Amino acid sequence: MESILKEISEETLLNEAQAIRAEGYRLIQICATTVKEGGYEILYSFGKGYDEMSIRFHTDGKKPVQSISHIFSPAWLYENEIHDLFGLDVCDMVLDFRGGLYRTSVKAPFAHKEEETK
Amino acid sequence: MSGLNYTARALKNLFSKPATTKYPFEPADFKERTRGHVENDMDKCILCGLCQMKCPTGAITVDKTKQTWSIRPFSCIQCRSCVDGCPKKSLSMGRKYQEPGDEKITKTFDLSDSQKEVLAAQAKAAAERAAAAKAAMEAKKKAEAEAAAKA
Amino acid sequence: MKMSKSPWLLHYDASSCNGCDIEVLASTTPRYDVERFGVINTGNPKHADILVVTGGVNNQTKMVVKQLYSQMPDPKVVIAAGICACDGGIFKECYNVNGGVDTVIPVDIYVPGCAVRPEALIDGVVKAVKLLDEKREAMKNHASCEVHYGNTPAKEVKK
Amino acid sequence: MRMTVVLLSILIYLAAAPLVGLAFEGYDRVVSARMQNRKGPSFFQPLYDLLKLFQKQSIVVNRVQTALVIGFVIFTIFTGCIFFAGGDILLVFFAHSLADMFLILAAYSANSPYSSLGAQREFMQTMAYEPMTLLTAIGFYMTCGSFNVSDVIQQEVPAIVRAPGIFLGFCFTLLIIFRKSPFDLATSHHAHQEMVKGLTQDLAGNIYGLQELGELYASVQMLSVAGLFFICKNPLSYVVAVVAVIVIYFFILLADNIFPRVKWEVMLSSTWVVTFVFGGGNFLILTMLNIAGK
Amino acid sequence: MGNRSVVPFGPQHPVLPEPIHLDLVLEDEKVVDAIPSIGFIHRGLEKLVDKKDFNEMVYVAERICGICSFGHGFGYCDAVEHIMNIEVPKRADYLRTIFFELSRMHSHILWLGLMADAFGFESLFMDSWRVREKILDMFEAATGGRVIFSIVKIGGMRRDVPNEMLREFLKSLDDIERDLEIIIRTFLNDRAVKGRLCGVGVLTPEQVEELGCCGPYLRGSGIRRDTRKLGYAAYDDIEFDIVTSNDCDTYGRSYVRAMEVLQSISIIRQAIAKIPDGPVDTVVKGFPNGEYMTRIEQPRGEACFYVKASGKKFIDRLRVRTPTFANIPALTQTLRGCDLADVPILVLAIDPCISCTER
Amino acid sequence: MILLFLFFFTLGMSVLTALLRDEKIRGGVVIVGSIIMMVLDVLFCVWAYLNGVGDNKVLTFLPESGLTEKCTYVFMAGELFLFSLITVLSVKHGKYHCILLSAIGTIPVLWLDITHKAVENLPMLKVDDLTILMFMVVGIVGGLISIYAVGYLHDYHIHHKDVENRSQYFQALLFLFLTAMYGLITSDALSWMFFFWEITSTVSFLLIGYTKKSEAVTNSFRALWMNLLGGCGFMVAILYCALVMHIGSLTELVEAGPRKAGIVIPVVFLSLAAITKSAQMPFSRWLLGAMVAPTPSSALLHSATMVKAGVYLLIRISPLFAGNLGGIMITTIGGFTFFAASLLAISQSDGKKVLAYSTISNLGLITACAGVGQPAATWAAIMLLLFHAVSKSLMFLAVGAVENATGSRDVEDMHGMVVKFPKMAYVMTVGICGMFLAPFGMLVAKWAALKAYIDSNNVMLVMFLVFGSATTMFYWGKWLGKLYAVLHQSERHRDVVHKSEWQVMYCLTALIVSLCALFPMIGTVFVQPVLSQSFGQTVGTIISDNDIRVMLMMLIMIGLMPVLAAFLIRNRKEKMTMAYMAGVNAGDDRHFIDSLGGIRPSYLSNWYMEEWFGEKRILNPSLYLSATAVTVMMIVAVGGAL
Ligand code: SF4
Ligand code: SF4
Ligand code: SF4
Ligand code: SF4
Ligand code: SF4
Ligand code: SF4
Ligand code: SF4
Ligand code: SF4
Repeated sequence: MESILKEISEETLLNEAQAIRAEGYRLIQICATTVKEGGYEILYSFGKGYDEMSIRFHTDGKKPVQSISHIFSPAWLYENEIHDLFGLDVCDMVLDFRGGLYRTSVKAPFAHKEEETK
Repeated sequence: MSGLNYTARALKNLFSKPATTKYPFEPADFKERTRGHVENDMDKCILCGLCQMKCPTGAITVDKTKQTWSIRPFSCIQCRSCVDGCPKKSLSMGRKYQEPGDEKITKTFDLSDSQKEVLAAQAKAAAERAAAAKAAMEAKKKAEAEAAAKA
Repeated sequence: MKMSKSPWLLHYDASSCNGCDIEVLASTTPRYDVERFGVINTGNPKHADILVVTGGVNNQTKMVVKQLYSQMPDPKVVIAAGICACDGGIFKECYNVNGGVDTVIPVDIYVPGCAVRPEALIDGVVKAVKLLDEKREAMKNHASCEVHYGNTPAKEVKK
Repeated sequence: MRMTVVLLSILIYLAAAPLVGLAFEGYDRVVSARMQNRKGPSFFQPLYDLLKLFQKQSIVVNRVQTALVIGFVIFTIFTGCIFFAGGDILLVFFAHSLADMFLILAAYSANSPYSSLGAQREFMQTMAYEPMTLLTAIGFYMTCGSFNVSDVIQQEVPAIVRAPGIFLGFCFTLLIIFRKSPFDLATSHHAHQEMVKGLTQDLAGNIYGLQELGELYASVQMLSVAGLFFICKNPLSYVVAVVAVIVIYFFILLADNIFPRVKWEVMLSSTWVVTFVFGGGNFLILTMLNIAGK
Repeated sequence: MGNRSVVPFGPQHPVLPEPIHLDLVLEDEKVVDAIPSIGFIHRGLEKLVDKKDFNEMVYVAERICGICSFGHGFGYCDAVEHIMNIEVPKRADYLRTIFFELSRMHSHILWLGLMADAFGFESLFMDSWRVREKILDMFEAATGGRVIFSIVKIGGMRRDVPNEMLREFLKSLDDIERDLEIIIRTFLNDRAVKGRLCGVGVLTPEQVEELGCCGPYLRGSGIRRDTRKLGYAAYDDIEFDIVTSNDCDTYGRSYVRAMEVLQSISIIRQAIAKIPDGPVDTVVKGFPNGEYMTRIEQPRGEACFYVKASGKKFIDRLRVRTPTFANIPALTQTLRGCDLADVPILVLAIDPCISCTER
Repeated sequence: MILLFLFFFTLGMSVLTALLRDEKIRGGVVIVGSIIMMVLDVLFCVWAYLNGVGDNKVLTFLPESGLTEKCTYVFMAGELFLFSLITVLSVKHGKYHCILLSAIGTIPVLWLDITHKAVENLPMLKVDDLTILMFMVVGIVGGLISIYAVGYLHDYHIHHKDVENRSQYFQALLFLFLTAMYGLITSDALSWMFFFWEITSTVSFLLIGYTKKSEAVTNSFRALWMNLLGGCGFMVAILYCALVMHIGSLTELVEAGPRKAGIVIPVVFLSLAAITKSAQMPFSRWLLGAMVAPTPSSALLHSATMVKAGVYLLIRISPLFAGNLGGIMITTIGGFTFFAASLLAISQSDGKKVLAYSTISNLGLITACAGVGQPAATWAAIMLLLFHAVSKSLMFLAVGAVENATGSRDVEDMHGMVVKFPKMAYVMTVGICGMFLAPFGMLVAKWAALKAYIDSNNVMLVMFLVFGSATTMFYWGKWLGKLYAVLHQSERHRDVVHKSEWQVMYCLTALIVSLCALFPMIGTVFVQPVLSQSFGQTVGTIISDNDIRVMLMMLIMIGLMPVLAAFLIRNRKEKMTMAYMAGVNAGDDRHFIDSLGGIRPSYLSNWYMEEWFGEKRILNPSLYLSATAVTVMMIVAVGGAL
């Protein structure tokens, strides 16, 4: 098994995803992480056989993230989750729950809170 | 491929003894390692509070001033973290689970008298040690001051 | 004839980790067979006498639990099964967890355990069944059917 | 004289049917549990259940429902009365479907997803078993020349001798009528299925108790029809009939425990095929015999 | 819109031990559209990393789910161990493997029972669960808990399992194997049962890959992939074949699960035969710093544990991607066009574990 | 005398309505006229009965030959007129095959008359118990429907602005039709009957085409050619009777008995005529197409009376079916149609289509009964005819009223009618129950049919009946269920149904219930004598007194149910809860919280099982099957006889 991690920029996400898809990878997971210094990292993991390949980019959370659900169909679930938990907008999802996936008591619990930005 | 695969089993079951335990008419059988509830041997506890810190659900409260150790069994998830972490091995895991009830009780235990004495003695010793240390420190300070003055 | 001879049960998972759910289910299977006490796992609130809730209630199931409770005919008893259902358990500090079931509906019997043991559940049912009879008596004496028990604040028991 | 006998049997039916029904259900519960290798409830559990239901608060979705359930119970009991008064078997089945209609309408009236689905499935089940029940009545007619129960019990040889196919077909439909696996599509005692409780979903408390009571009467009636196959002039045949019914019920329970639930398509087609082959075949043979006999 | 019905399926529903909700659009009894809704069990436990230190998080991780609780505990520990470069003693690795496989057995048997229940075969359900109790007994004997074990920790195992007890296990396994025979035979050979399973929820190998499925769902469609082959714990030292089925339907998935139970028995036997003596625990010093993603094969398929830490007592991020989560898109796919009567079967076919899906 | 007066009064009404342009006046005239007609009708029946029809006697009218001759000329003129009318219309729409069929049907009969080859000196008219019953049906149902049509058409044209308002034409056709129907049921001479037969076909054709829309025109021509084809069959039968057997009237034909050589030929051809008129498979499609016509015509022509002409003819000649191929053909076709059409009805959600299929299905049952050729079966056939006419016309009228009130006649849209439109729901309940449930009429008749089938050792028919009645129950039941869904907080429909329409529906409802109570009487007083006569043997009671008593008890119980229920419910302490929706009701019984967290209405539709019972799957195969069966059997029968 090999695993690769590649840092990319927000703009090239769709292109990268296309390329990865073309190589025959499947989506393993999408994960957002709150970065202490501000903004969020989004990590996409893909797999092919036992191999793993990840791409990651950093976003400030101001503009919406591109959805890759047109390229990898199960992505809508992860992206909705990111939207509901991190408060990041994701545009063009194939199935958009509009915040209804997790009806949490705290809106976007993982997002940076105004008062605790250090 | 065939039908009626299960017939023989169903009929056999019908005429054999059911697999059902007799509980509650006979006591349940617990394994030796069964994690039921947390017990504290108040003869050993030193109220160090380590268990309170280690408990992931905050089920244990150690009150040093009142000298009590209490547990809320309806919050305890039997993780055994406190038992493993107790420096005095005063905690142990009872095999029987906490009885269900219509209220969420808190069980509070006073320190045993012997242990109170031990603690008091320890406290006294500690106090003495502290006093001694203080005295030593003051002596030292004094000495230093004197030395400084000398210099 | 007493109500207690035939407690039908509705199980609802109000955000448990599954541990308690499978134990609730296990108690209906051959080893523990709560049907010995007349328990039927109905799956329908309208036929149920006992509501067994596992898991601390989260934001989304809050309303469901309330609704199921309101759809049960009196007399009824609520059992909170598992530590999560009792007080939120290890998850009580989670942002989406309300705490125990008693934060939403009145709970009559708390059955602790993480996960709750089938034996404990049987004990809980036995207790619940007594309550059913009491509530039935109360129902007879009250014009209104709304009789609630439980939900008493935690009391100190000194040993 | 005849009148008193009729009245007496109706009275006995009214009083005893629930008890007999409960006994069968108790038998059901105990045997099923044992087949599943568990201890199971006591034999009297169904009685406890029923009494409990009557002690519960009645909660309803609407008032129409209550009225319809009451209708169901009344007509079910009435159906049984026709049977035990020695009436026309065909009429018994007609009245039975009238009674069933009340129950189905009660489910429809709740206007909730699961009771409506249950109601439709119940219709489907009725559609599946009705041809066979009608053929059963016809079978009695063919074997003893009368639709009347009072005549059937007076014949020389029991109907089973000449109508075994029809008997088997009828037993097959009993699986549906008793809502047993593989045909527990509309509702069943244990609600582990996509329909939740289906037909009885929105009946609660003592209204549900009423419905259960009606079902008890209905099941006794159906079992009696099964027993009727064994009855003839000889008083001993009544004992045979009772034993036969217990055995039939045992096989129903066995089927309940060794089959998964099928889908409605399978139910409908298999029941119709059975009806056609067993019921129709037997009927054809009886007809030929009749023609030959003339 | 024709003669369509719109029906809410769940969250409270007898076929669903756990709440999930589906909006079902029916035409007669055909499902023409289904939208799943999760979130009824969402607790937000990934956020607990702010409140529980990295050691305590093991207890939380175990309670991501009560069915494959061991796997979750292990997955989290494995990720942290990798970050901290901890070498786990060999005996601990073997014990972990044994627990893993016991978990898989109990989970699959539990599933067989639930599935039997979903298609209305109550006695098969009861029988499966009766057999499963024997595995729970083994758990209780070894760890003191029937479903939540609290035995794995960062750096190894909290308690050793003595060799005598392991030998007892072997005996129980023989019993279980015998009892399972009839259950598996009924499941895989009974006509009526096959009638409910065959041809239901068909997904081609291309589709399952496309939808990102994992576990028996994947192998039931003929794809040979099992994360155990990555060789974590002691799987490197153990011989086993990947069970696959080319049926591509619910029958195939059932086949895979049934065969995996038997396979697990063989794995446990091998592990018990090979297990070395020695300690089961190493001392852990310091705090984790770095990130790692562990992938393990849970009963339901591949689970990923992503841990990111920055050298403090509290880690920064724990992210769990569970197999059910990955299979939900496939569920939605199979539900379209199925019969209402098949909905429970299809929902169970992914062996939904909502509690870990939503965490 | 009353008869003639009735006859000409109805004809006059037709002319009068055709002339009256003002809608109000015409409405009044129609209502008054219909009432008069009904009164006359009843008077006539009473008169006929008192004049001895009851005691196995038959009133025959043998007009002096001069009058007959004159009538014959009138009829010839009429036939020519019909022929030319059809020709003109067919040319206009380019449907030339109709001209051909019409010509084939008309010319030989004209030729017979002109060449005086026809059998003469016949009793042209005949009145017996069956005629009286038919008079009751035609007169009362017809009168009621004419009254209903007044209000209906008014609303119809409000809702259908695109349809040219020709209601006077419509009303006139209705009366013309009634006239023809009176003629048809009193005629004994085959040629006279044929004339009226052709009039009914033509009127039906005109009414189907009423809206002048393209679909209506297509359907009307389909109805026309099928009926004309039947007419041709009728013609062949007349020719054969006249030329070969020297028989000119039905009575003679029946008296000839089933064993007379060659009798199979007219029987088979008359049956062909009957099954086209009664829309039996393979000729059932025209009746479905006929549903485009305004509801009163569906109710009157296409369920209650005209389609009954076919089965009426079959009932008349039923003694001739005993033990020959004609009988087998008719029972097979009838039984098969009963079963297949009721399966097809399951897949329909358009109320009128359900009714149409149900009509076809029930006509099939009647056909099958008549075809058995046994008195008991024919008894059942007559009873079925009676009950069906009343119940079905009520259903049609109710559906029509619903359509006018709510804008839809789809069964799905009748969801919750019991709350939204209670009066209508109750009326429909009686109508639906009348169609399939014990102790209402249809079921009683079915029961008798079943017994008759068994006694005649007809295994196939019994199987058709048991399966068919199960499916019948399914589609009626689910309709009934729809009505009874209780929708809380729903708006009531505004009751825009005219008072006159309500009165008509109430009358019919009352009629259904009273028929159920009275049917034993009707059976013994009217039906048994006529059967005894035509079969030449005494016919005993069909359903035993005991059973009748039980049924009456049930009827009374059903009647008392609402009262009883109201009494029992009144004092109950009940708690209202929401219906179960898996725990996610959104505050009421009709909405739930959906996957996206929004509120979504839960909607419940009935089962239609298109895949199993849809027209796509069943219709064509059954048509082919039955067409083959009819052709083969006709060939065999005719060939065998020749
Ligand atoms: S129980 Fe143990 S850990 Fe807890 S306070 Fe006492 S000594 Fe300390
Ligand atoms: S020595 Fe250990 S037990 Fe004692 S006070 Fe210190 S930490 Fe606590
Ligand atoms: S066992 Fe765990 S939960 Fe219970 S008191 Fe100890 S540390 Fe707390
Ligand atoms: S509250 Fe927490 S511990 Fe309890 S069930 Fe829910 S998730 Fe599990
Ligand atoms: S009490 Fe424990 S086992 Fe039960 S649900 Fe909560 S965490 Fe799971
Ligand atoms: S796979 Fe699912 S059930 Fe298993 S451990 Fe992971 S989350 Fe829990
Ligand atoms: S998949 Fe998740 S919820 Fe299911 S058993 Fe495993 S951990 Fe539990
Ligand atoms: S809301 Fe009340 S009044 Fe309205 S329909 Fe429902 S029960 Fe009747």
